[in-house]
Amino acid sequence: MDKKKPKKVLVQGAIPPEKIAQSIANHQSKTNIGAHSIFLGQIRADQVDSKTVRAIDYSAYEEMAEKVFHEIREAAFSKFDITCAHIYHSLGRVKTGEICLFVFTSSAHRKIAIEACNYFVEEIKAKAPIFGKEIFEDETHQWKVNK
Amino acid sequence: MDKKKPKKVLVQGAIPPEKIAQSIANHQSKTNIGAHSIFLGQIRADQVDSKTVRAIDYSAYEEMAEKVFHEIREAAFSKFDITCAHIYHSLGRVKTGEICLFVFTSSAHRKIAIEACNYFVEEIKAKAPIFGKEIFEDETHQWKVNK
Amino acid sequence: MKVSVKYFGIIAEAAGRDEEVLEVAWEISVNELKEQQVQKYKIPDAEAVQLAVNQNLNKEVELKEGDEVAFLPPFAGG
Amino acid sequence: MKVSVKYFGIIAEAAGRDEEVLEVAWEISVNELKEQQVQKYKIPDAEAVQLAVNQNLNKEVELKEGDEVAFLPPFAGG
Repeated sequence: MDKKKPKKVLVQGAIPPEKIAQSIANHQSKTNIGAHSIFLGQIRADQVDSKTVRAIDYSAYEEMAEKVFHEIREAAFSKFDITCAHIYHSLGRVKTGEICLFVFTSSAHRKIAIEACNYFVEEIKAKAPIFGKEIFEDETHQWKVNK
Repeated sequence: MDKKKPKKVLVQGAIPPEKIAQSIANHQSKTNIGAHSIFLGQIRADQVDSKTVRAIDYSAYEEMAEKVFHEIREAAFSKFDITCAHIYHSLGRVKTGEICLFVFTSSAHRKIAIEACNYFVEEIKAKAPIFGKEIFEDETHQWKVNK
Repeated sequence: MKVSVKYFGIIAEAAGRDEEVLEVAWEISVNELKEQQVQKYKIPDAEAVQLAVNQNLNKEVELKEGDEVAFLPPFAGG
Repeated sequence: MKVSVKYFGIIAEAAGRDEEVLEVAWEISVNELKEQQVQKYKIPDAEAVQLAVNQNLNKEVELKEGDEVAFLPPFAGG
Protein backbone atom coordinates (compact mmCIF):
# COMPACT_ATOMS: atom_id res chain seq x y z
CA MET A 1 0.00 0.00 0.00
CA ASP A 2 2.95 2.24 0.70
CA LYS A 3 3.91 1.69 -2.86
CA LYS A 4 0.63 2.77 -4.33
CA LYS A 5 -0.05 5.95 -2.41
CA PRO A 6 3.19 7.87 -2.21
CA LYS A 7 2.99 10.89 0.04
CA LYS A 8 4.70 14.11 -0.86
CA VAL A 9 8.43 13.89 -0.32
CA LEU A 10 9.12 17.62 -0.14
CA VAL A 11 8.32 19.15 3.24
CA GLN A 12 8.74 22.70 4.52
CA GLY A 13 11.69 23.25 6.82
CA ALA A 14 13.89 20.86 8.79
CA ILE A 15 12.82 17.29 9.54
CA PRO A 16 12.36 17.00 13.31
CA PRO A 17 13.75 13.93 15.16
CA GLU A 18 10.23 13.30 16.49
CA LYS A 19 9.01 12.69 12.94
CA ILE A 20 11.67 10.02 12.57
CA ALA A 21 10.61 8.41 15.86
CA GLN A 22 6.99 8.48 14.69
CA SER A 23 7.91 6.77 11.41
CA ILE A 24 9.75 4.04 13.30
CA ALA A 25 6.87 3.58 15.75
CA ASN A 26 4.43 3.28 12.82
CA HIS A 27 6.29 0.18 11.66
CA GLN A 28 6.04 -1.78 14.88
CA SER A 29 2.79 -3.38 13.75
CA LYS A 30 4.50 -4.74 10.61
CA THR A 31 5.89 -7.94 12.07
CA ASN A 32 7.29 -9.23 8.78
CA ILE A 33 10.00 -6.56 9.06
CA GLY A 34 13.36 -7.61 10.50
CA ALA A 35 15.53 -4.65 9.62
CA HIS A 36 15.27 -0.92 9.04
CA SER A 37 17.94 1.20 7.40
CA ILE A 38 17.83 4.96 7.85
CA PHE A 39 19.88 7.70 6.24
CA LEU A 40 19.80 11.27 7.49
CA GLY A 41 21.40 14.24 5.79
CA GLN A 42 22.37 16.99 8.22
CA ILE A 43 23.46 20.55 7.38
CA ARG A 44 27.19 21.03 7.97
CA ALA A 45 28.74 24.31 9.10
CA ASP A 46 31.23 24.27 6.23
CA GLN A 47 33.91 26.94 6.00
CA VAL A 48 34.27 28.75 2.67
CA ASP A 49 36.94 31.48 2.49
CA SER A 50 36.76 32.16 6.24
CA LYS A 51 32.96 32.37 6.20
CA THR A 52 30.83 29.71 7.88
CA VAL A 53 27.63 28.19 6.51
CA ARG A 54 24.68 28.89 8.81
CA ALA A 55 21.86 27.34 6.81
CA ILE A 56 20.90 25.98 3.41
CA ASP A 57 17.85 27.39 1.70
CA TYR A 58 16.42 24.59 -0.47
CA SER A 59 14.26 25.14 -3.51
CA ALA A 60 13.06 22.64 -6.08
CA TYR A 61 11.29 22.18 -9.36
CA GLU A 62 8.61 20.65 -7.21
CA GLU A 63 6.35 18.87 -9.71
CA MET A 64 9.32 17.30 -11.47
CA ALA A 65 10.99 16.41 -8.16
CA GLU A 66 7.90 14.56 -6.93
CA LYS A 67 7.73 12.74 -10.27
CA VAL A 68 11.42 11.78 -9.97
CA PHE A 69 10.90 10.57 -6.38
CA HIS A 70 7.99 8.45 -7.57
CA GLU A 71 10.12 6.91 -10.33
CA ILE A 72 12.93 6.19 -7.85
CA ARG A 73 10.41 4.47 -5.55
CA GLU A 74 9.04 2.35 -8.39
CA ALA A 75 12.54 1.31 -9.43
CA ALA A 76 13.52 0.55 -5.81
CA PHE A 77 10.46 -1.63 -5.23
CA SER A 78 11.19 -3.59 -8.39
CA LYS A 79 14.91 -3.99 -7.56
CA PHE A 80 14.72 -4.75 -3.85
CA ASP A 81 12.42 -6.96 -1.78
CA ILE A 82 11.54 -4.16 0.63
CA THR A 83 8.41 -3.96 2.74
CA CYS A 84 8.22 -0.20 2.73
CA ALA A 85 10.18 2.92 1.96
CA HIS A 86 9.75 6.53 3.02
CA ILE A 87 11.65 9.59 1.89
CA TYR A 88 11.41 13.21 2.96
CA HIS A 89 13.44 16.17 1.77
CA SER A 90 13.32 19.70 3.10
CA LEU A 91 12.38 22.84 1.24
CA GLY A 92 13.13 26.31 2.55
CA ARG A 93 15.70 27.20 5.15
CA VAL A 94 17.34 24.44 7.18
CA LYS A 95 19.90 25.51 9.77
CA THR A 96 23.24 23.83 10.44
CA GLY A 97 22.78 20.77 12.63
CA GLU A 98 19.25 20.19 11.34
CA ILE A 99 18.08 17.29 9.18
CA CYS A 100 17.27 17.95 5.50
CA LEU A 101 16.92 14.38 4.16
CA PHE A 102 15.30 11.32 5.73
CA VAL A 103 15.39 7.99 3.89
CA PHE A 104 13.83 4.99 5.64
CA THR A 105 13.70 1.48 4.15
CA SER A 106 12.47 -1.75 5.74
CA SER A 107 12.77 -5.40 4.82
CA ALA A 108 12.68 -8.87 6.34
CA HIS A 109 16.47 -8.98 5.95
CA ARG A 110 19.16 -6.47 6.78
CA LYS A 111 21.15 -6.51 3.54
CA ILE A 112 18.12 -5.69 1.44
CA ALA A 113 17.06 -2.80 3.68
CA ILE A 114 20.61 -1.39 3.66
CA GLU A 115 21.13 -1.71 -0.10
CA ALA A 116 17.77 -0.15 -0.85
CA CYS A 117 18.49 2.77 1.48
CA ASN A 118 21.80 3.45 -0.29
CA TYR A 119 20.08 3.22 -3.65
CA PHE A 120 17.56 5.88 -2.64
CA VAL A 121 20.25 8.24 -1.33
CA GLU A 122 22.39 8.00 -4.48
CA GLU A 123 19.42 8.32 -6.82
CA ILE A 124 18.01 11.32 -4.98
CA LYS A 125 21.39 13.09 -5.08
CA ALA A 126 21.82 12.37 -8.78
CA LYS A 127 18.32 12.87 -10.14
CA ALA A 128 16.13 15.12 -7.99
CA PRO A 129 15.94 18.74 -9.21
CA ILE A 130 16.62 20.31 -5.83
CA PHE A 131 18.79 23.38 -5.40
CA GLY A 132 20.57 24.61 -2.31
CA LYS A 133 21.67 28.11 -1.39
CA GLU A 134 24.32 28.04 1.34
CA ILE A 135 23.73 31.03 3.59
CA PHE A 136 26.71 32.42 5.50
CA GLU A 137 26.72 34.25 8.83
CA ASP A 138 26.69 37.62 7.08
CA GLU A 139 23.69 36.56 4.93
CA THR A 140 25.80 36.38 1.77
CA HIS A 141 25.38 33.07 -0.06
CA GLN A 142 26.76 30.64 -2.58
CA TRP A 143 24.99 27.91 -4.53
CA LYS A 144 25.71 24.36 -3.45
CA VAL A 145 26.67 21.69 -5.99
CA ASN A 146 26.58 17.94 -5.24
CA LYS A 147 29.93 16.25 -5.74
CA MET B 1 34.87 12.05 23.62
CA ASP B 2 32.37 9.48 22.46
CA LYS B 3 35.30 7.29 21.74
CA LYS B 4 36.78 7.52 25.20
CA LYS B 5 33.76 7.00 27.40
CA PRO B 6 31.73 4.21 25.85
CA LYS B 7 28.39 3.71 27.56
CA LYS B 8 26.97 0.29 28.16
CA VAL B 9 25.62 -1.25 24.97
CA LEU B 10 23.32 -3.81 26.57
CA VAL B 11 20.03 -2.38 27.75
CA GLN B 12 17.03 -4.05 29.34
CA GLY B 13 14.05 -4.60 27.05
CA ALA B 14 13.12 -3.12 23.68
CA ILE B 15 14.70 0.10 22.38
CA PRO B 16 11.93 2.72 22.20
CA PRO B 17 11.66 4.98 19.11
CA GLU B 18 11.90 7.98 21.45
CA LYS B 19 15.42 6.94 22.44
CA ILE B 20 16.38 6.98 18.77
CA ALA B 21 14.87 10.46 18.34
CA GLN B 22 16.77 11.62 21.43
CA SER B 23 20.04 10.29 20.02
CA ILE B 24 19.45 12.12 16.75
CA ALA B 25 18.52 15.36 18.56
CA ASN B 26 21.70 15.11 20.65
CA HIS B 27 23.75 15.38 17.46
CA GLN B 28 22.25 18.61 16.20
CA SER B 29 24.90 20.65 17.99
CA LYS B 30 27.66 18.76 16.14
CA THR B 31 27.78 20.87 13.01
CA ASN B 32 30.73 19.02 11.48
CA ILE B 33 28.35 16.10 10.82
CA GLY B 34 26.82 15.85 7.34
CA ALA B 35 25.36 12.33 7.41
CA HIS B 36 23.94 9.83 9.86
CA SER B 37 23.41 6.16 9.11
CA ILE B 38 21.12 4.14 11.34
CA PHE B 39 20.42 0.43 11.44
CA LEU B 40 17.56 -1.02 13.47
CA GLY B 41 16.93 -4.69 14.10
CA GLN B 42 13.26 -5.50 14.66
CA ILE B 43 11.79 -8.77 15.94
CA ARG B 44 10.03 -10.66 13.16
CA ALA B 45 6.97 -12.86 13.70
CA ASP B 46 8.63 -15.81 11.97
CA GLN B 47 6.67 -19.00 11.37
CA VAL B 48 8.29 -22.26 12.49
CA ASP B 49 6.28 -25.45 11.93
CA SER B 50 2.95 -23.59 12.10
CA LYS B 51 3.92 -21.76 15.28
CA THR B 52 4.55 -18.02 15.29
CA VAL B 53 7.33 -16.19 17.12
CA ARG B 54 5.91 -13.74 19.67
CA ALA B 55 9.13 -12.47 21.25
CA ILE B 56 12.84 -13.09 21.58
CA ASP B 57 14.34 -13.37 25.05
CA TYR B 58 17.94 -12.16 24.78
CA SER B 59 20.69 -13.14 27.17
CA ALA B 60 24.41 -12.46 26.92
CA TYR B 61 27.77 -13.15 28.43
CA GLU B 62 27.57 -9.54 29.47
CA GLU B 63 31.14 -8.70 30.53
CA MET B 64 32.57 -10.31 27.40
CA ALA B 65 29.91 -8.72 25.17
CA GLU B 66 30.74 -5.23 26.48
CA LYS B 67 34.43 -5.94 25.89
CA VAL B 68 33.69 -7.12 22.33
CA PHE B 69 31.56 -4.01 21.66
CA HIS B 70 34.42 -1.86 22.90
CA GLU B 71 36.87 -3.61 20.57
CA ILE B 72 34.48 -3.22 17.63
CA ARG B 73 34.22 0.53 18.41
CA GLU B 74 38.00 0.91 18.58
CA ALA B 75 38.42 -0.89 15.28
CA ALA B 76 35.63 1.16 13.65
CA PHE B 77 37.15 4.47 14.78
CA SER B 78 40.52 3.46 13.38
CA LYS B 79 39.06 2.23 10.06
CA PHE B 80 36.50 4.99 9.38
CA ASP B 81 36.62 8.76 9.74
CA ILE B 82 33.45 8.89 11.84
CA THR B 83 32.50 11.64 14.25
CA CYS B 84 30.59 9.39 16.62
CA ALA B 85 29.03 5.98 16.93
CA HIS B 86 26.42 4.59 19.27
CA ILE B 87 25.20 1.03 19.64
CA TYR B 88 22.51 -0.46 21.82
CA HIS B 89 21.36 -4.07 22.04
CA SER B 90 18.46 -5.40 24.06
CA LEU B 91 18.59 -7.95 26.85
CA GLY B 92 15.50 -9.75 28.12
CA ARG B 93 12.23 -10.12 26.31
CA VAL B 94 11.59 -8.09 23.15
CA LYS B 95 8.25 -8.58 21.45
CA THR B 96 7.66 -8.91 17.71
CA GLY B 97 7.63 -5.49 16.09
CA GLU B 98 9.93 -4.02 18.72
CA ILE B 99 13.51 -2.88 18.19
CA CYS B 100 16.37 -5.00 19.61
CA LEU B 101 19.41 -3.39 17.95
CA PHE B 102 20.19 0.27 17.30
CA VAL B 103 23.40 1.23 15.48
CA PHE B 104 23.99 4.92 14.82
CA THR B 105 27.06 6.31 13.02
CA SER B 106 27.82 9.88 11.96
CA SER B 107 30.38 11.45 9.68
CA ALA B 108 31.02 14.53 7.60
CA HIS B 109 30.33 12.40 4.50
CA ARG B 110 27.61 9.90 3.71
CA LYS B 111 29.70 7.02 2.42
CA ILE B 112 31.79 6.87 5.57
CA ALA B 113 28.76 6.93 7.87
CA ILE B 114 27.06 4.18 5.83
CA GLU B 115 30.12 1.91 5.61
CA ALA B 116 30.83 2.27 9.31
CA CYS B 117 27.22 1.44 10.18
CA ASN B 118 27.38 -1.74 8.10
CA TYR B 119 30.67 -2.67 9.71
CA PHE B 120 29.15 -2.41 13.18
CA VAL B 121 26.14 -4.51 12.25
CA GLU B 122 28.20 -7.32 10.71
CA GLU B 123 30.75 -7.33 13.53
CA ILE B 124 28.07 -7.38 16.23
CA LYS B 125 26.30 -10.32 14.56
CA ALA B 126 29.54 -12.26 14.17
CA LYS B 127 31.33 -11.51 17.43
CA ALA B 128 29.03 -10.50 20.27
CA PRO B 129 28.17 -13.37 22.66
CA ILE B 130 24.44 -12.74 22.68
CA PHE B 131 21.87 -15.52 22.68
CA GLY B 132 18.25 -15.41 21.64
CA LYS B 133 15.39 -17.62 22.70
CA GLU B 134 12.49 -17.37 20.24
CA ILE B 135 9.28 -17.60 22.23
CA PHE B 136 6.19 -18.92 20.44
CA GLU B 137 2.56 -18.11 21.13
CA ASP B 138 2.20 -21.22 23.31
CA GLU B 139 5.30 -20.22 25.34
CA THR B 140 7.36 -23.06 23.87
CA HIS B 141 10.68 -21.86 22.48
CA GLN B 142 13.63 -22.54 20.20
CA TRP B 143 17.11 -21.06 20.24
CA LYS B 144 17.91 -18.61 17.46
CA VAL B 145 21.09 -18.95 15.39
CA ASN B 146 22.48 -16.14 13.21
CA LYS B 147 22.84 -17.10 9.57
CA MET C 1 4.71 29.99 -30.69
CA LYS C 2 4.66 30.42 -26.94
CA VAL C 3 6.54 28.32 -24.41
CA SER C 4 6.44 28.64 -20.67
CA VAL C 5 9.91 28.90 -19.13
CA LYS C 6 10.97 28.33 -15.51
CA TYR C 7 14.29 29.24 -13.91
CA PHE C 8 15.73 27.77 -10.74
CA GLY C 9 18.51 28.48 -8.27
CA ILE C 10 21.46 30.45 -9.55
CA ILE C 11 19.79 30.73 -12.98
CA ALA C 12 16.68 32.41 -11.52
CA GLU C 13 19.06 34.73 -9.68
CA ALA C 14 20.87 35.63 -12.94
CA ALA C 15 17.61 36.04 -14.88
CA GLY C 16 16.02 38.09 -12.14
CA ARG C 17 12.85 36.01 -12.45
CA ASP C 18 11.41 32.56 -11.73
CA GLU C 19 9.35 32.20 -14.87
CA GLU C 20 8.20 33.88 -18.02
CA VAL C 21 6.34 33.11 -21.22
CA LEU C 22 8.53 33.38 -24.31
CA GLU C 23 7.53 33.84 -27.93
CA VAL C 24 9.93 31.59 -29.82
CA ALA C 25 10.45 30.59 -33.45
CA TRP C 26 8.80 27.40 -34.72
CA GLU C 27 11.29 24.53 -34.86
CA ILE C 28 13.62 26.07 -32.31
CA SER C 29 15.63 23.32 -30.65
CA VAL C 30 16.05 22.91 -26.93
CA ASN C 31 19.72 23.77 -27.28
CA GLU C 32 19.01 26.89 -29.31
CA LEU C 33 16.61 28.09 -26.64
CA LYS C 34 19.22 27.36 -23.99
CA GLU C 35 21.92 29.30 -25.87
CA GLN C 36 19.59 32.22 -26.46
CA GLN C 37 18.70 32.59 -22.78
CA VAL C 38 22.26 31.94 -21.53
CA GLN C 39 23.38 34.91 -23.66
CA LYS C 40 20.43 37.09 -22.73
CA TYR C 41 20.77 36.66 -18.97
CA LYS C 42 24.49 35.90 -18.79
CA ILE C 43 23.74 32.62 -17.05
CA PRO C 44 26.96 31.42 -15.40
CA ASP C 45 28.46 27.94 -15.79
CA ALA C 46 26.31 27.20 -18.84
CA GLU C 47 27.78 23.72 -19.47
CA ALA C 48 26.29 22.61 -16.14
CA VAL C 49 22.80 23.85 -17.02
CA GLN C 50 20.23 21.17 -17.96
CA LEU C 51 16.88 21.84 -19.62
CA ALA C 52 13.80 19.81 -18.78
CA VAL C 53 10.93 19.85 -21.26
CA ASN C 54 7.62 19.02 -19.59
CA GLN C 55 9.63 17.62 -16.67
CA ASN C 56 11.82 15.36 -18.79
CA LEU C 57 15.56 15.79 -19.20
CA ASN C 58 15.59 14.09 -22.63
CA LYS C 59 17.19 16.67 -24.93
CA GLU C 60 16.16 15.11 -28.24
CA VAL C 61 12.57 16.31 -28.03
CA GLU C 62 11.29 19.11 -30.31
CA LEU C 63 9.59 22.07 -28.68
CA LYS C 64 5.87 22.53 -29.21
CA GLU C 65 3.44 25.34 -28.46
CA GLY C 66 2.66 25.44 -24.74
CA ASP C 67 5.63 23.33 -23.60
CA GLU C 68 7.06 23.95 -20.14
CA VAL C 69 10.83 24.35 -20.33
CA ALA C 70 12.81 24.44 -17.08
CA PHE C 71 16.39 25.73 -16.74
CA LEU C 72 18.05 23.61 -14.06
CA PRO C 73 21.39 24.36 -12.40
CA PRO C 74 23.39 21.49 -10.81
CA PHE C 75 21.36 19.45 -8.32
CA ALA C 76 22.13 19.84 -4.64
CA GLY C 77 19.59 17.63 -2.90
CA GLY C 78 20.44 15.27 -0.10
CA MET D 1 42.70 -26.83 40.49
CA LYS D 2 39.46 -24.89 40.40
CA VAL D 3 38.01 -23.12 37.39
CA SER D 4 34.84 -21.11 37.27
CA VAL D 5 32.52 -22.23 34.48
CA LYS D 6 29.61 -20.34 32.92
CA TYR D 7 26.92 -21.72 30.61
CA PHE D 8 24.73 -19.73 28.24
CA GLY D 9 21.61 -20.20 26.17
CA ILE D 10 20.80 -23.72 25.09
CA ILE D 11 23.88 -24.99 26.97
CA ALA D 12 22.68 -23.57 30.29
CA GLU D 13 19.36 -25.19 29.53
CA ALA D 14 20.99 -28.59 28.92
CA ALA D 15 23.25 -28.25 31.99
CA GLY D 16 20.39 -27.09 34.18
CA ARG D 17 22.60 -24.33 35.58
CA ASP D 18 24.23 -21.00 34.63
CA GLU D 19 27.51 -21.51 36.41
CA GLU D 20 29.51 -23.76 38.66
CA VAL D 21 33.01 -24.14 40.04
CA LEU D 22 34.75 -27.25 38.74
CA GLU D 23 37.71 -29.08 40.20
CA VAL D 24 39.74 -30.07 37.14
CA ALA D 25 43.05 -31.82 36.51
CA TRP D 26 46.17 -29.66 36.08
CA GLU D 27 47.13 -29.28 32.43
CA ILE D 28 43.62 -30.02 31.22
CA SER D 29 43.17 -28.42 27.83
CA VAL D 30 40.26 -26.23 26.85
CA ASN D 31 39.10 -28.92 24.44
CA GLU D 32 39.30 -31.65 27.05
CA LEU D 33 37.17 -29.59 29.40
CA LYS D 34 34.71 -29.00 26.60
CA GLU D 35 34.46 -32.72 25.76
CA GLN D 36 34.05 -33.63 29.42
CA GLN D 37 31.13 -31.24 29.94
CA VAL D 38 29.51 -32.01 26.59
CA GLN D 39 29.36 -35.66 27.65
CA LYS D 40 28.26 -34.94 31.19
CA TYR D 41 25.37 -32.66 30.25
CA LYS D 42 24.61 -34.06 26.79
CA ILE D 43 25.10 -30.60 25.31
CA PRO D 44 23.53 -30.60 21.85
CA ASP D 45 25.26 -29.45 18.63
CA ALA D 46 28.69 -29.63 20.27
CA GLU D 47 30.61 -28.61 17.11
CA ALA D 48 28.92 -25.21 17.30
CA VAL D 49 29.93 -24.65 20.94
CA GLN D 50 32.78 -22.20 21.54
CA LEU D 51 34.68 -21.81 24.79
CA ALA D 52 35.92 -18.44 26.00
CA VAL D 53 38.69 -18.40 28.59
CA ASN D 54 38.67 -15.18 30.58
CA GLN D 55 36.50 -13.67 27.86
CA ASN D 56 38.79 -14.65 24.99
CA LEU D 57 37.86 -17.12 22.27
CA ASN D 58 41.50 -18.06 21.59
CA LYS D 59 41.61 -21.84 22.04
CA GLU D 60 45.38 -22.22 22.34
CA VAL D 61 45.55 -20.94 25.89
CA GLU D 62 46.26 -23.32 28.81
CA LEU D 63 43.88 -23.32 31.74
CA LYS D 64 45.09 -21.94 35.07
CA GLU D 65 43.67 -21.97 38.58
CA GLY D 66 40.84 -19.46 38.88
CA ASP D 67 40.21 -19.09 35.14
CA GLU D 68 36.72 -18.24 33.97
CA VAL D 69 35.60 -20.58 31.21
CA ALA D 70 32.39 -19.80 29.33
CA PHE D 71 30.49 -22.29 27.18
CA LEU D 72 28.95 -20.30 24.32
CA PRO D 73 26.31 -21.55 21.88
CA PRO D 74 25.98 -19.92 18.43
CA PHE D 75 25.60 -16.14 18.62
CA ALA D 76 22.21 -14.64 17.83
CA GLY D 77 22.66 -10.92 18.41
CA GLY D 78 21.45 -8.25 16.04
